[in-house]
Amino acid sequence: MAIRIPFGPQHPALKEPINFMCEVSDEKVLSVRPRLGYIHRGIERLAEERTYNQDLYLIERICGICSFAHVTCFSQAVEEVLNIEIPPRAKYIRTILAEMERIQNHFLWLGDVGHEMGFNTLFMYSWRDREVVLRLLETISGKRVNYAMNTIGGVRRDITPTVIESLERGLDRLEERAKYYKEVCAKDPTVLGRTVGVGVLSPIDALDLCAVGPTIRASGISRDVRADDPYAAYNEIPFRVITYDGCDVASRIMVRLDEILESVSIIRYALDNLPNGDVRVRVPRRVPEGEAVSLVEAPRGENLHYVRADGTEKPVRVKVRAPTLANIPPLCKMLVGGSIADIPVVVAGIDPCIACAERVAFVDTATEKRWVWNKEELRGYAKKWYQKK
Amino acid sequence: MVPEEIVTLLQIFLFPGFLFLFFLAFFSEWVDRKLVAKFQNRYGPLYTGPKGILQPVADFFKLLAKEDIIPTATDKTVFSIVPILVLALSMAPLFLIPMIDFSALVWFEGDLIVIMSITTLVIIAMFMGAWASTDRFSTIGGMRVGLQMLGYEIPMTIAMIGPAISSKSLSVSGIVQSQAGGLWYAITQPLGFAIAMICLLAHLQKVPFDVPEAESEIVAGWMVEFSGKKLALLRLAKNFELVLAGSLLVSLYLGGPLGFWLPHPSFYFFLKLIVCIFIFSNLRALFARFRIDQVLMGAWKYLTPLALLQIILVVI
Amino acid sequence: MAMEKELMKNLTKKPITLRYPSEKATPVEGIRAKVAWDIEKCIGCGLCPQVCPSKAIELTGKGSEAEITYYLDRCLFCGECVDICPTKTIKTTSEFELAFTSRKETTIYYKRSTISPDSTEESH
Amino acid sequence: MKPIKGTLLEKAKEIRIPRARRMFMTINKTDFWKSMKKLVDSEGFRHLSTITGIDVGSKIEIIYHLTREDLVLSLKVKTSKKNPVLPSIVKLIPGAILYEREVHDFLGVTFEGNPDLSPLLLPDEWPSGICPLRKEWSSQDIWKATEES
Repeated sequence: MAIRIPFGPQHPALKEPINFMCEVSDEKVLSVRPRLGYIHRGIERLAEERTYNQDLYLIERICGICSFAHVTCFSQAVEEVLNIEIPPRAKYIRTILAEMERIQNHFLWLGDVGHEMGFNTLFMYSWRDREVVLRLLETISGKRVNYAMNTIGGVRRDITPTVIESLERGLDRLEERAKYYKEVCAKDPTVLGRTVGVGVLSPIDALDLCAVGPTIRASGISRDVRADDPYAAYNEIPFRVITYDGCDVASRIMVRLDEILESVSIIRYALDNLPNGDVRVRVPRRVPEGEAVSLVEAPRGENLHYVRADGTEKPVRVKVRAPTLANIPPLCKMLVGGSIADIPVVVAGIDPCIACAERVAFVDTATEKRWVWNKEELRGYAKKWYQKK
Repeated sequence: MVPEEIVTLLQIFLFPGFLFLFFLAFFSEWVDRKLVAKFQNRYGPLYTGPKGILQPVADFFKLLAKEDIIPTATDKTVFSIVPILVLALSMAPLFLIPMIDFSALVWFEGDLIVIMSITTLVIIAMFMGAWASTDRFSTIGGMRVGLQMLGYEIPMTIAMIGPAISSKSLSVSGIVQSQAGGLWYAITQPLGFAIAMICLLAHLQKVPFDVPEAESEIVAGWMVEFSGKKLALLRLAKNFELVLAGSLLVSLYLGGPLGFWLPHPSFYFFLKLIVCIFIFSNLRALFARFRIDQVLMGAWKYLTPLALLQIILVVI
Repeated sequence: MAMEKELMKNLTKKPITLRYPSEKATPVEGIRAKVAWDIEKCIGCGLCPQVCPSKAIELTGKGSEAEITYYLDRCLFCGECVDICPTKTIKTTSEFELAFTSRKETTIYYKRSTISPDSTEESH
Repeated sequence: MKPIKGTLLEKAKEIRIPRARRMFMTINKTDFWKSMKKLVDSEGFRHLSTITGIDVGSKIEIIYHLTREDLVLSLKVKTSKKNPVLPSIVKLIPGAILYEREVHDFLGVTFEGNPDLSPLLLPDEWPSGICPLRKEWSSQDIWKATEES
């Protein structure tokens, strides 16, 4: 008999409220119905009522972990409309900070997946090592999370030599820890038991459902905005796009761990040939008429910002599409067929950042009444959609 | 009242009896939490008492003070009996295990069978508790408790029979006395020792086997709707089971309170109990959680044949 | 199994977490936390309230009698005001423990003659 | 940049290439479906990044951001505001299912053929008829409307 289990919105496995209504019969998941909108803040509407400079700090707070990716994307779009060129040193600093944020994000994610699997030691260790990156980010930008380093026209703080030397020490430790976790996750039988063959996403489905980031790269498709559409200093820095073709959570772990090692080498290369010069270009307050699309490879995947300006100092339209929203349809596909025990591991597999995924409508949903789960007209949205395919 | 009865009454209530067991339960939970914290590079409980030793006691009284909600859709009588039943069942076998000298408070031929049947009863009581609270998560948790018991029950019983056969007695105290010659069964039957440890870990629902209360999947498993005093009793029962598992391992395989020259044998029992808890917390910090089908498949495919092999080795 | 070595090593190592109230983490020197005004040097130009993204600064009075009301609970600690201030009267302090018991304490008034913030700045 | 086949270009009302790897193309609604089908099948635009909806006064402009290895194409279509209807492209690109629901939530554009346009981001008891991203409602009206509901 099929029981309907609400996975979320309040659930120990979820850091943020999202609701998957899973139809389950004896441990097998039959269908999943996502429901977002629980922490919706209407950032896009608010962005239209603020100047570009104030928007920077609004866009930065879309997501706590990948805030730098959002701000880089937004400022690049506005710079494109203004068609100004930021100084090369600012490009390198943006690349360095983007890669440090990727390292910090992947360590956090590793701990989260470990916690979902019940492997609390991995959670404690990886969050301890994340402190190394956060300390470095604090020395560079003065803040651990929303760094407020980025502005339209460049970067607000320069990287001084003392910071570089502490950066190098930190990178060696991070590299050694990432290698250690790769060895643990590849050899530990319980970890493999819970991740190999779990949450499978075949390459065709990944392409069809427009998956992004490590989720699609773990299904063997090498799609990475840093290589396809290089921004900041990525066209001058040699790096490798990491793909695994295991299509399951185990290969997603491996992709992210390799990306940490790749980010370490990118930062080292960027630090060695950091061009000198100033880090910021003065920018007029009014942005001329025009529109721009900018893409950035956030730690979770391809991040898109669309800005349309009409000559005043407030944007007409700011469209933000965060990587997690693109990964939710593939996630529903992955969950079907697995067992209940796999749901948290698979959900954590795509590293959901719900705060990113839903920031379009206006009202926060404090008035959301309790979801009465025995609503008869609950349409099996995923079921109907699969029958159609 | 002849002093003889008073002494036994005192023994039942005070020394190797209730009070000592309460202290032992809280102490073992503290040791477990501190060791796992140490493994994970953090402090663990700190502020209640010296080095946080009173934290389990504090948690217990805090829960007693909390509101005790009985959800409407539950079967009320069973729902309130289960915590008391589980606590009683997990405390009872402790009286059959020799802790302070070579024979337990009350021991008779065949008390090993009593212990094993009581451990099965505990699981059935948990299943009743899960079924009484009709919450979705607890029904699934209850099913998992039952499934897991089917998995580890057979290998555990076989692993416990091993020492009984070689010591030709079915009473725990008898087994302990037969190890007096210094040759503990852990050395003569290492395989049985390992299997007993894994199955006891599964019985305790500690991490690699904490599938029934996997908090990231089904919130708190079968205990999800218990609160206040009921939850306090259930958590206390879990501590007693930890002591039970530890002392079973100690008495069956590590020679119980057999000490060489120290004045009081209970000190030795204490030391070995801490070693067992060390092993449990080490395993707890080391593994990720298994899925229910992996637990069953692992138990039937590996543990049971190995346990049988151990019996064959013991018999020849 | 793979983590066994690491677990054993950690048994001997000192835990990495701090006992917060007694041992405090030393903040990094470049940290950007609470902002402080040196009101005597302020020329009342009114740039900082304009540039503040979350309207956490209010300027009353003009020229040399200007006084600043600083709403700490609205401040983003972004440092825009520090950059824009022509006479560099605004500095970022490294004080990051900003928990208050009442909302009143979070608004800090910088009066001209004596810097007597109505509410005590730090309550701990 | 692989040139897009000639036939498609005449249909486009206006093409703008601001810089490398970017192209904006406006198409009128009548031949939207054919050109979208052509783009997905023959031009290899299988990845739809997102769908942006903008309220431009009398009309609603919908922009489909399609990405390929070497090109990010933004296809613009205008529909009237009174009854904004567009064919759903879920059959061509299944990944578009959530984006269409999102645009439906905030701008009231109905996509025929989309299996389920139930609210994705708005709460269940959101006053129907109010589309937050339309210019005719200011933030205060929306706030008042939701207060009553």
